[in-house]
Amino acid sequence: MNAVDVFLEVLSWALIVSGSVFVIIGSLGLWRLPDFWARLHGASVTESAGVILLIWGMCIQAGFTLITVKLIIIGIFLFITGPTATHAVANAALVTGWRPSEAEGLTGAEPEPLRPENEDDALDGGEE
Amino acid sequence: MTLAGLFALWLLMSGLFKPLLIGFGLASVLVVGWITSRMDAQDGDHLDIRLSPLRLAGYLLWLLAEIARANWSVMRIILSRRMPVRQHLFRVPFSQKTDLGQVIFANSITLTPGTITVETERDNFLVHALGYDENDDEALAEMDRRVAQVETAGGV
Amino acid sequence: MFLVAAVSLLVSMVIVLARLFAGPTLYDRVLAVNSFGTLTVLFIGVLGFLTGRPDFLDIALLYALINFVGTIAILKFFRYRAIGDVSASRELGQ
Amino acid sequence: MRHHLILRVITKLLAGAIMLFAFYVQFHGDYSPGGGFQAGVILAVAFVLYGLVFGLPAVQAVLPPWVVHKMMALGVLVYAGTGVISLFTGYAFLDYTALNPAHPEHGQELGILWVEGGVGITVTGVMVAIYYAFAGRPPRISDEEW
Repeated sequence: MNAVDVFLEVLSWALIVSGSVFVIIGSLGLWRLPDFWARLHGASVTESAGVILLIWGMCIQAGFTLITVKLIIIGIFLFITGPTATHAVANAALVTGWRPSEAEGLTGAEPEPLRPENEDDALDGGEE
Repeated sequence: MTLAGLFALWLLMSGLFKPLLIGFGLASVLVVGWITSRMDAQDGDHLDIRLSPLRLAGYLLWLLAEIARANWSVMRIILSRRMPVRQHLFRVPFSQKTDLGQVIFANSITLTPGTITVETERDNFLVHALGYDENDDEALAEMDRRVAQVETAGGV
Repeated sequence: MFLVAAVSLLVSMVIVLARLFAGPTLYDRVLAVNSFGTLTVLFIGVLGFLTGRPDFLDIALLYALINFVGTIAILKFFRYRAIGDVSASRELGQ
Repeated sequence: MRHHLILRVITKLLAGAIMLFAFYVQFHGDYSPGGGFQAGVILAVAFVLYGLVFGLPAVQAVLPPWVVHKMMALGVLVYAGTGVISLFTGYAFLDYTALNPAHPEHGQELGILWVEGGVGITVTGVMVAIYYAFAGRPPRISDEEW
């Protein structure tokens, strides 16, 4: 075992352990935070830091193999779909007319009403 | 272009270079290209990818640093006993020209914990922040500028 | 090392499941399901390393995919009580 | 396309890759977990995602229902046909050796390929058909109908 190997081993340890910590913090956030709009951000911690750190750690463990390629593909896929899914959930909540509770002294922006051109948008249905 | 990208993806996933499988790969890529072109023709919004790969890589590195910083602050909020949340819904203007650029910006906002793109409008995103402070507008404007730089001007 | 990751993923999954049962709103639950899916994908990856058979990764990718599409389908279903459109043709029903 | 900008762009971006992944699973059945069934589901998922975001009429224009019907039948035909070929050449049903009596292994490989192909086509057809059937239901059903 030469110095590079030791370094990589330590690095992947650090990545995986810190990734695990962030995964737990994210789900703790999902549990502890006061309301839905705040919880979104808890889930977001798992989806960003947790995924990135764990995938990188596993990549280093796997070395230059097909496994790394697949891990990177999974990573990229989660990197793209994670925020998209979070956005979709938040957007669905907003569209039903639910507004986040604002902190003291702040007024929230009111979304523009959906314009007619949006109404044949499939996800919004034309039936309304 | 897209087809070459798909074929590269196939080779990467497969990792086997037997003639039969490569032949299947080529056939699959052609079928996929045909179906996606049918989809494009159907909904009429073709996705044009006008990004500079080098600048995109640079941006992603910057984004990683940004994600790390944001995670740190959200972690502090979650782990502190009183959870000092300061929720706010506010507008963030964007300056990207292409749809893809705008989506990269919006997803970058969502990816950095603490801010989430809730709605996309004609010229703005509605962004929800967990621990809002007045510097956030500045930070998002900075991100907006960086994403806009990733786009290449005009042409294909 | 992977044991640490696996255990913390399992712990997180339990916490997320608690949120899934507690609700209180539909969107909390959808968020929890989505989060649970992400955790499962990571868990499958880690499990592959633990058992020395990392060819589970294709399954992890498949799970990530189904999770994403499923989340969108649930959201659409609960908004309209249907996943299609009114104008939908019903040729298949005949 | 402003309101669902993100979903639409991401769907466009991913649909091709998802379908390619489906074909990858289809043809690498011998080397990694997977095969016709999973591949069919993944391919169907690509169409379901497209249908969810762009609407049922759009996806039905890309993959018309009559094609889906034919796919369901064609898959079974390919599957059973592979078996029947071996019956006609004097072997047992689905005995792949019949496909290439000189090289049994080669024949088996070919046979599995055909059978998996048949399974993949049928599963895609059935999954998409189920989606079309559900999506074609009128929305907002009343509580009594549950």
